[in-house]
Order: sequence, then C-alpha cells, then structure tokens
Amino acid sequence: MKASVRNIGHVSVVDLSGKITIGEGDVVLRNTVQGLLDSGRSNILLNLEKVTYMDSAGLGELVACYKRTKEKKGNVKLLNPSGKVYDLLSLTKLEEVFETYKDEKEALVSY
Amino acid sequence: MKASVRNIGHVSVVDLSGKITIGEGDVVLRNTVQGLLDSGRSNILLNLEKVTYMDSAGLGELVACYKRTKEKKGNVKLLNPSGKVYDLLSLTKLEEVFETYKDEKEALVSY
Amino acid sequence: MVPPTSISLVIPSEIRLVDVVHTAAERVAEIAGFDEDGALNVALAVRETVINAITHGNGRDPDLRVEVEVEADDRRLRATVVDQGAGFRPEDTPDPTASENLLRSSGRGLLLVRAFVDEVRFRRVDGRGMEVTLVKYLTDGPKAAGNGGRPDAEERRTER
Amino acid sequence: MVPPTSISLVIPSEIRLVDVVHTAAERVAEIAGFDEDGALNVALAVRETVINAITHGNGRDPDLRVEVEVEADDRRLRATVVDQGAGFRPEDTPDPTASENLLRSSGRGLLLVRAFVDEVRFRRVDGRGMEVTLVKYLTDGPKAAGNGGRPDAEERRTER
Ligand SMILES: Nc1ncnc2c1ncn2[C@@H]1O[C@H](COP(=O)(O)OP(=O)(O)O)[C@@H](O)[C@H]1O
Ligand SMILES: Nc1ncnc2c1ncn2[C@@H]1O[C@H](COP(=O)(O)OP(=O)(O)O)[C@@H](O)[C@H]1O
Repeated sequence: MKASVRNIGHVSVVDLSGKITIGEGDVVLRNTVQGLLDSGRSNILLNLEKVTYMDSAGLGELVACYKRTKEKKGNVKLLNPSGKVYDLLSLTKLEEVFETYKDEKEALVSY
Repeated sequence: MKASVRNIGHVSVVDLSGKITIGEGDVVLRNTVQGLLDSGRSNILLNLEKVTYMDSAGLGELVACYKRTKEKKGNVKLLNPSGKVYDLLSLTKLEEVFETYKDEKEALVSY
Repeated sequence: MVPPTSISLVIPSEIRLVDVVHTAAERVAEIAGFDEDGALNVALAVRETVINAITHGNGRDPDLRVEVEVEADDRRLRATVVDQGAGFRPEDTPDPTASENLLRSSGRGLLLVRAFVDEVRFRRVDGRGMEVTLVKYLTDGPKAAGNGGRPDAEERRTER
Repeated sequence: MVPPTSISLVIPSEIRLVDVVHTAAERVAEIAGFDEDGALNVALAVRETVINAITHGNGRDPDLRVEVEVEADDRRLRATVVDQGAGFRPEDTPDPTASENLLRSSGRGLLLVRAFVDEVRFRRVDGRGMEVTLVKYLTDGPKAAGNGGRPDAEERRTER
C-alpha cells in the first residue's frame, strides 16, 4: 500500500492506495498516522477511494489509529470507501465508529 | 492478454498487451492471426511493446504464426519487444527469424 | 462445465506467506467460475483462516506448518486449513460488533470468514490441530439448493 | 537477513494451474530478496519445468500430480518439481537454437530454464517420476562462490 499526506489548513488528508493487509499496509497506515500525531497534526482524513480491500488486521489498525488520535483530542474520519471497503466497514459495524464522507470539501469543513 | 488490430494500408498492426503464455495469450495470438489470414490480410506487424513476458508456448505460437503467414506469402514482423521479451527472442535466437523494428513507420514501409 | 480441480499448499507459520495462499485461492476460485468479487471474497475468507492458523494455532512458530487445500467443482469451492495448535471453541469468541467490542483492535477475523463463505466448519483433529473447512457455492448458497443452509448439509453430500 | 522459508504445492496435471505455481514461486523469490526481474526469471524457470511435468511427464492426466517445493534462504532459492512420469534424458533433447530447429513450434522450455537459473539437476526417482531441481543464487551465481559452477556443487553443500 502507498500513503501520501496533503495538509489542508488544520486537516491532514492521507491518500491511501492498494490494500491494507497484515504485515504490509497496516504497518504503512500505523507509521503514517503516528508521524502525523508526532508532529502535532491530529485532524486526520483517510482517503480510502483507492483502497481495494482490507483484512481484519487492516480494520484493526484503522481502529487503533482512531483510538490513538482520540487520545490526542483529534479525530480520524474516512473519505470515500470503495465498494469492498464499504462492505467491510458495514459488516464489522465500524461505520458506527467512523464519520464517513463522500465529498472531500464537506469532510474538511467538518473538523 | 489483449489483442487489437489496426489496418494501415495493406499492413495489419496487432497491438498486444499482457503476457503471451500457455493456454491463454497463445490462444489469443493464434486466433487473431488466423482471423487476419482468413480475411486475406497477410502482412502482419505484431506490436510487442506492451507484452510483459512470454513462455515457451508463447514463443512457439509466435513461430507457428510466422510459418502460417509465410505459407500465405505474407510475413510476420515484430515491433518494439520490451526488455524481457527481447531477451527471450535473443536467447532462443528467434531474433534471427523475425524482422524486428523499433519504429512503426519504418516497419510499415518495409512490407 | 468446469472439471473439478484442487491445489494443496503447505507453508511454515509465517505471515509473509499469507499472500501466496490468498493469491492461489483467488486463482482457483476464478478457475472454478467465480467472478472477480466472488473470488476475492473466497480469498479473503481463506486469508483470515490462514492468519488465525499461523498466529493463534501455531503461535507464529516457523517450525509449525499450516496445510491448505482448495478444491472446486462446478458446484462449489471448498477450502480446508489445518494448523498444529491446541484448537479453540469458536462459540466462546466474543462478538466484535457488540458495542463494548467495537473499539477493539482485533477479533474480526471469524466474522469476515463467516460473511464471505456459505459454510464454516471447525474440527479438532487429534494429534494434529484445528481443521477449519470453508465452503462457498457457485450459485446462491445452500438455501438455493433447498437444504435450509444447515451447516452440516455439505458434510452429508460429500464424501471425505 | 531474510530467514529461510519454503512452500510446497501439489496440483493435478492441469495447465490452467500453472499460473498459481508461477505466482507462488515469484512471491517466494521476492520474499527471499530477488528484485522484480530476478523473481520473474525464477518464476519463468519454475513455470517451464511445471509445464513439462504436466505435459511430458504426466501426459496431462488430471489424476497424476505434480509436486512443487520452493525454498529460499539468504543465499539462494531452490525449487524442486516432481512428476509421476517415465522421465527422460535431457542430453537427448535437440538444441532449439540449431538452424534446422529454429522454426519448430516447441522445444524451447529447457533452454529457458537453463538461462534463468544458475543450476538445473535432473533425477529419475524410482517409483515416483522425474525430479527437476532448480537453484538460483541471490548474488552472482555459483562462480562467485568459487566452485566453478559445477552442477553438483549445490548437492554437496546442502543437506536434503
Ligand atoms: N486456528 C485457531 N487456533 C486457535 N485459536 C483460534 C484459531 N482461530 C481463531 N482462534 C481464536 O478465535 C479468536 C477470534 O479470532 P478472529 O475472529 O479471527 O479474531 P483475531 O484473530 O483478530 O483475534 C482468536 O482471538 C483466537 O482466540
Ligand atoms: N518432466 C518431463 N518428463 C518427460 N519428458 C520431459 C520432461 N521435461 C522435458 N521432457 C522432454 O524434453 C523435451 C524438451 O523439453 P522442452 O525444452 O521444455 O520443450 P517442449 O516442452 O516445448 O517440447 C520435451 O519435448 C520432452 O521430450
């Protein structure tokens, strides 16, 4: 998986692409979010549009990032989960945990 | 593998992409060339630029197409084999069999 | 009609080999006639089961093996994953969708497995470990076959 | 340093399963530290050997199996392919690059295998079939290791 960060005002948009799976994508996600928190950026929007699928480790890392960010009084929100990723979030009821947006601008003003 | 045909004057350029391997790409190649021969088109230029690799069945089919086309007084020539495909042609000395071009225009006027 | 096919894979208990099994299962599912999304679902279920076999079953001990068999005919695909661990009682695992568990960073594997295939069977094999069998039908699942989706329906229809 | 790893695969003699083995071999090669092109070369050599085992060894009889093992450590990758056929004498196969053979539509598999790995060994296993072993070193091949590239050098260095 690839991750790249765009800082827009006080929000950091993380564009993810590929799969978020055990031992690979989950590590990239963890390190990227930790890097943002370490530099004091805790309003995080994960752009999932180009994420093809996740496994349970990827979903678990998403939750772990959420918790770590909340501890810093920030928030992790989700942008545009693809069909398969949306199914996974809904199946695991994680859609109840994460604020999810279809439109980036709308997501940005929500912080 | 995908194959699509462009007829330019009396030459048919076949743009191939993907891999030419046993049971898949080799069948597509055979059928495409046979289709051209059946419709009386026997000046054939195989564009290999987007072919990632071939196996021995793919190389064998290339030779079979060459022979079938020669029987119809035509010729199969090659355009732009990629690094790996070029290595395979050179290794098997098939580069001695096929006229090979880097430039499409140059190839077209050679018929 | 697709003739029956099968592959069997044995790997040491290493997470970095999970993708090999995922890809192999996906490919057999495609050969069996599942569409792209259906094949991915099968592969994800096999993937989660193999991750569990590696981590929980074999404790990531590379000297312990995970055996995977994927077989398919024109009716259904069946995958069997066997580890060398002590086994477990699936009915004792917590529901990851219960509100008190929603923020846990693990515990979702079996849920995904159950969601992505039609039948899941667990069996302790004496002197061997846990055997998990997944079945996915090519059509609309066991209900379409008129057996009410009972998890043991497959058992009776196939010889082992 | 990459710790040693291995996978073993058993397939019926079906050409449509060749890609599964190709992909698995490619992945193990990547894990072992080969770059993209190196891993593809390994996969192509394994691919050709498996195609031969399926077609020539087992005559495409789906009741006959091909066993593949791919193992790698930080020094080299080794793949073993075993069929259930009568075997053959590789020295009796014609040179596909001889001018009288150039227009043949087959006969190039062994040439590719030899080109893409450092060592190839053939062995008839009684009561089993042909066993073909491929070795590819992570560095510059056996010559770099100072053994003059003798095909039996690997045999002496590794325990089986
Ligand atoms: N093969 C196995 N051997 C032993 N225990 C297992 C096995 N598979 C699953 N389990 C148990 O079931 C629990 C739930 O598994 P799962 O839903 O996949 O979540 P996770 O693996 O994230 O804990 C595991 O925590 C483990 O206790
Ligand atoms: N596993 C095998 N069992 C029996 N014969 C084999 C095997 N592998 C190769 N051969 C023999 O070696 C010949 C050359 O093989 P190869 O170079 O791969 O070309 P091709 O497979 O296109 O004929 C084959 O035609 C066959 O006679």
